[in-house]
Amino acid sequence: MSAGPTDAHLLERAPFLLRDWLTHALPEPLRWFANTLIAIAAILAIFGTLFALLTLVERKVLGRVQNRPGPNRTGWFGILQPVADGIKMLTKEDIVPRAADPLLHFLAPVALLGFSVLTFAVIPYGRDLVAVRLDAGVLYFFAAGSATELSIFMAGWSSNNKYALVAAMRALAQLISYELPLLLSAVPVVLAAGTLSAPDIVESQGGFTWGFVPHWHVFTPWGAAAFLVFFISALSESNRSPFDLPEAESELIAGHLTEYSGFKYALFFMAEYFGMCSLCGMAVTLFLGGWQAPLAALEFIPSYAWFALKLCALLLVFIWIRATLPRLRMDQLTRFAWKFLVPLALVNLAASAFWSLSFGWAGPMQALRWAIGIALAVGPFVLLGRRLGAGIGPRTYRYA
Amino acid sequence: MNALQLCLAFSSLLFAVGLAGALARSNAIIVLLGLELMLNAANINFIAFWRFSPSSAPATGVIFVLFSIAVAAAEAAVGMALVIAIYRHQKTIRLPDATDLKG
Amino acid sequence: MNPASHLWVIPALPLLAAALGALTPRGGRRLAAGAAIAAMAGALIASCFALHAALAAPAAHLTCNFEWFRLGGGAVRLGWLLDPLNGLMCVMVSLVSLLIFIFSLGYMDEDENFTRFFCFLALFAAAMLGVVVSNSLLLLFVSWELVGLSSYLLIGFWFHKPSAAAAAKKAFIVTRIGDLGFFIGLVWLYDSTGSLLLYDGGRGILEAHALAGLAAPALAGGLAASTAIGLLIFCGAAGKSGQFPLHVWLPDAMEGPTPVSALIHAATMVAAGVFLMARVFPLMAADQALASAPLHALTVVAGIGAVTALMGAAIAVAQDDLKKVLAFSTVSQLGYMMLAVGVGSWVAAIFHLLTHAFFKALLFLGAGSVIHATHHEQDIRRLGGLGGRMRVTFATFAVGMMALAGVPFVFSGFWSKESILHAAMEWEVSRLPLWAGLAGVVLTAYYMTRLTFEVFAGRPRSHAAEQARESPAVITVPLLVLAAGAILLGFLGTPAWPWLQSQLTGAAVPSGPLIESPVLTAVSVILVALGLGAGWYLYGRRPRSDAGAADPVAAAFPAVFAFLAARMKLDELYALTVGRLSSALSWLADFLDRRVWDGAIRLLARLGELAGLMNGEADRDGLNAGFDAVSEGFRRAGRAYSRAQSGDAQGYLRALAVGFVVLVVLVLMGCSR
Amino acid sequence: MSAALAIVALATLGSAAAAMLGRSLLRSIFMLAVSWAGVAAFYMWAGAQFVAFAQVLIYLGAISMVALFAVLLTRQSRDEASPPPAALRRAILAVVAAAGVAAVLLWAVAHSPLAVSGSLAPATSVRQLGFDLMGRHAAALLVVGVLLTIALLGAVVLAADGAQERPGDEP
Repeated sequence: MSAGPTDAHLLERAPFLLRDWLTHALPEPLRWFANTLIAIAAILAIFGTLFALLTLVERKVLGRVQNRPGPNRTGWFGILQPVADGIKMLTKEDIVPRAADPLLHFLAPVALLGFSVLTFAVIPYGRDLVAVRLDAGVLYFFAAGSATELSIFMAGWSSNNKYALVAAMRALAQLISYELPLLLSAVPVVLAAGTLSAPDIVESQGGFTWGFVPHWHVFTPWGAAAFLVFFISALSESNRSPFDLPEAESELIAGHLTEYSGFKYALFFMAEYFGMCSLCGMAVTLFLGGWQAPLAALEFIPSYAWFALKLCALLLVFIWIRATLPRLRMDQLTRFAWKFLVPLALVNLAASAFWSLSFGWAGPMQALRWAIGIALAVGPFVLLGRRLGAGIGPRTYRYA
Repeated sequence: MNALQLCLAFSSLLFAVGLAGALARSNAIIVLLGLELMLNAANINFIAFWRFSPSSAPATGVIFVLFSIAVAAAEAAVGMALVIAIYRHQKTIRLPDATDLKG
Repeated sequence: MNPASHLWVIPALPLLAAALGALTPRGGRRLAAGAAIAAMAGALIASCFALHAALAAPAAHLTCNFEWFRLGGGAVRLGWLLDPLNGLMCVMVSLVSLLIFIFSLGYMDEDENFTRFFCFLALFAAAMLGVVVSNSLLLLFVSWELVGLSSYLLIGFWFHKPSAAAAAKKAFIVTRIGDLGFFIGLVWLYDSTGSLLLYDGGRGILEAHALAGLAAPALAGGLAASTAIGLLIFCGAAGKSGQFPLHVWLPDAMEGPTPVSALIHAATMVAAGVFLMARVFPLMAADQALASAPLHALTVVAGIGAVTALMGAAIAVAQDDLKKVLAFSTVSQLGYMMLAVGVGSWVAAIFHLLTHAFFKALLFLGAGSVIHATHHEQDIRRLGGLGGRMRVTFATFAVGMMALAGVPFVFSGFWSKESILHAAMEWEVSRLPLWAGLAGVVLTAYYMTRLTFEVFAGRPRSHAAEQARESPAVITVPLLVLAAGAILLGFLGTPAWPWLQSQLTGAAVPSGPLIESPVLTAVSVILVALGLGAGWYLYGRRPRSDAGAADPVAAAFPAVFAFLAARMKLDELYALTVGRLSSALSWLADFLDRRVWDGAIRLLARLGELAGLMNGEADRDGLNAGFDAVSEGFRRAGRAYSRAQSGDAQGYLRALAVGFVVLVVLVLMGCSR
Repeated sequence: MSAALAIVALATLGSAAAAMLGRSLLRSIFMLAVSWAGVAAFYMWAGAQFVAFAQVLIYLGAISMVALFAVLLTRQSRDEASPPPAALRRAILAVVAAAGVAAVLLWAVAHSPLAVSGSLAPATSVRQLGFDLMGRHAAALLVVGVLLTIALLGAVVLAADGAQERPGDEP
């Protein structure tokens, strides 16, 4: 972790100043250790709070969408609801089924939470505000993320419950299927930025065209398409509606969570929200310019505030989608991944390669570049989309 | 023993564990995974030699490991597919029972 | 800036369209056709720019060469070439292709493989344009083979018809025979000059340095290497352009859809051979200076051309299929072009090629219009009376027919044909090509008149012909454009204003009188009139009344007519000679195998049997016991060994591990000793 | 330094041994996942970050998943029956063979004069790795890509249900 920017103004430097004030008394070798501990603690504290708030916001938003008030009895506007939930979860009995594999049954939520937290390490929350500067940070992120699949399966299998097992298999199929487009849609960004390091990717999105269009990747044709693919895959990777098949409560009770109660259940819940936050954070980093301000005039607002703003906006979209879209069927889910997202991401890779190759085009060629870029992004979408819809059709229910 | 030799000893032991598993277990899946362990042991050797090589040579060791991992992935995919195919034909994946090709 | 460096765009556009078409699902009709037509329009525009650039410096050969790959010490180089010949060909090919593409929109409308068709068409056009613009015989050969491939695909487009599949195979194989010669020529050429670039700043094969080396009498009998190479290359050209021994595929290729026939027989594939001859003309003519040579390459070309011209025209007289008549007419006209190249006037050949492209495309598309309107009725005996029903088609077809027949002064065919005949007259080696050409003129006028009267005059002789209606605009507009071209194009190359000639040769050709040799012109005009008159007398005066009525010529000379109708029995001749030869050879091999070798072997076997009989007696009691014991031992050892092949994969692995340990220990012991 | 290595090595070897000895198939796979993670930790220790992440991504993310699927599709999810005597014999043979191999390898490692360079890991940035992969090793990369494609297709063909080819097979 670096010393932080020195030329920036006070607010921008605030986290670093705070940290240095806390650790300046320690000797040099211990200071590094303490700094790391502080970073971990800060991340856990901030995202823990965010998790608590999110549960409330989600329920409030869902409530408003469904024309009801949502939680409003504990504290003002239900602000104390997360605390109440926490107390309830902690005091409930922790039940382990007799036929379950006790070790794995215990390890599953712990491992899941552990891997989810690991992914926070490489996301740049602000200018120089990143826990670990890794040369291959993006790869690390996906590696840690892919390990969570194992924990979900562990949970499903160790419960020794048929619903849990079916859910685990579904989860496996779903996570593997959507891992691919998730990775493939990140590759164009890596291609464009020429680096796997998350802070460098954010740096590469700095600057403005004509003074007001930021150089975020989402503002290129391939970037917009890749962002779409990434976002959809992220929805699926974090088991969010409309891809929440593994825990489809109406079909599988609660999927791999069926046999969990009390604090372990809360851990699962927490891991899910952490995964959502880290995926949104990565989406912000890769496509939405990370901590970069959208306008040059607004750069006086500290970078971490911008990051937080973008992150919250994406999280709200997650909640909004959950309130809006119905759940997919299993075959639709896999078909959507393999026949739509993966080819789209592959074509998009070519589109971004074209974009990189045509970097030097100027004048009228610039217009041609945009036209070809947009055609490469939209054309496959339209063509594949048509194929996707074919053969599904409206279902008819004979006995409904 | 210096650090390189420690690494090599580690990889040898891992190789032996993988070999023992591949030889002792009757379940085809475990046998395949034992093979994967052996491959991992080989990869450890590459990395160890790369890490402690006297010359500041280019990253050939790393690249070789990357290729090796790719090949291992291919091997696992085909191996598991074979296991499933065997299961479909014989309703078992015990290797001692899959001896149709004996002399 | 070198305009040749952008020349790749011209073939690349249709190629892109073909790729797009290949990726389009079957339902994407509009996308595939739109892409193909847009690409052709783009190629046409690019060609016009290219032609403009080429005409700015007619004598210069603008090239853009690049290295393809290095192989050992040498590099294989390819390139693009731009000169007026290329430019004109590009414009012609892309214009005619564009019109044919548009025509196909209407013609193929009901076909379920519409998308595939446009994909193939675009590939074909791309390959042909590649032939035209390449500056390397290798690149040209590659494109040439692509032309062959796509023509195979297109002729066999309706492959569910056995005849179409067979025709496609025939076209492919026959042209391949020619291409084999072409390829050998290329290899020979590369071996002797070390390059396949046509123009390369003094080092190309068509430039003085290389030609001087090739023209030396190097071979047995005082032949020059260039003669042999030229003749080998001519093999390829003859295959593609349907010259005499290899023309048999061309009429059969009519099995393809009519736009394909137009594309293959008018603008592209058959023109490729003539174009190739004009392209490598300096090489073909290199041996002319060698007076002592017993044979000049061009003499052979002229001879083949003359034979083809006459033969094609004669066969066309007796064909009853609308498209077959046009096909043989194409064979004949290609003969004229080759004749022109052979007598040394490649400019006249290209002039005729251009005009022919337009009026033959016009005729084919007109035929296509008729066929489309009558639901695929191609037999001219069952047509008739269409003149009143399909006025636009009839008018444009008539323009094409008169251009082909060489009706004087107004139509382009007249001027190009005159320039060929004139060149033939001035050839000093022989007069035979001229006589053949003149005979062809009268036959051409005659069979075209016959065809027109049979199709358009009289009463409808079938239900389909009665129901015929004029085709939609998407079909008639290309016809009108082509008809305009068929008339106007001739004026580019009249002797009084030899614009085309001077541009092609790169040197100003002085303009002469409008009629260069009045006697020849008069004779040919009279011959045309004779042909037209004969046609009118036999078919126009009293049009055929019903489909079954005998042809007047067939009634008068049944044997001759039947002989011609059967295409001079050439296919049968091939079957009799080539086919018979190979069956005779196989019969011979069979005979040798069965009687001679078999007999000998049987004799030996008998001897062996006898010896065995005697041996057996001795063995059974004496030797056997020992052998039995030994073989029992073997069997037991084998059984023991096969037990090791337990099928147990882990056992193998275990053996491997133990073997490894033992091996290492052995090696270590060896080392320590 | 060596202490970290020892911890990683012990964890890896321990979980690998547990996986190979364990009675429950799925537990074995989970233990193997731990072992693979240990190998990844070793890579981290040796300074090969990129390989470590690739190891986690491929082994933990993909190969263990494939193995789990294979287990579930072959309905082996519950414990194996107790081993028959033949298996015991095989196990003893296997351990003997593996011990022999290990002994030979360890002997070789211990007796080889292996020079060790400086204590710093060679600095290899991901960027440099990328240039190497796309430059000097581009052909190998292509071959590996083809291999993976073919292996994938082969796996799909092998694992695809052949039931429709033999309609009368199922009872």
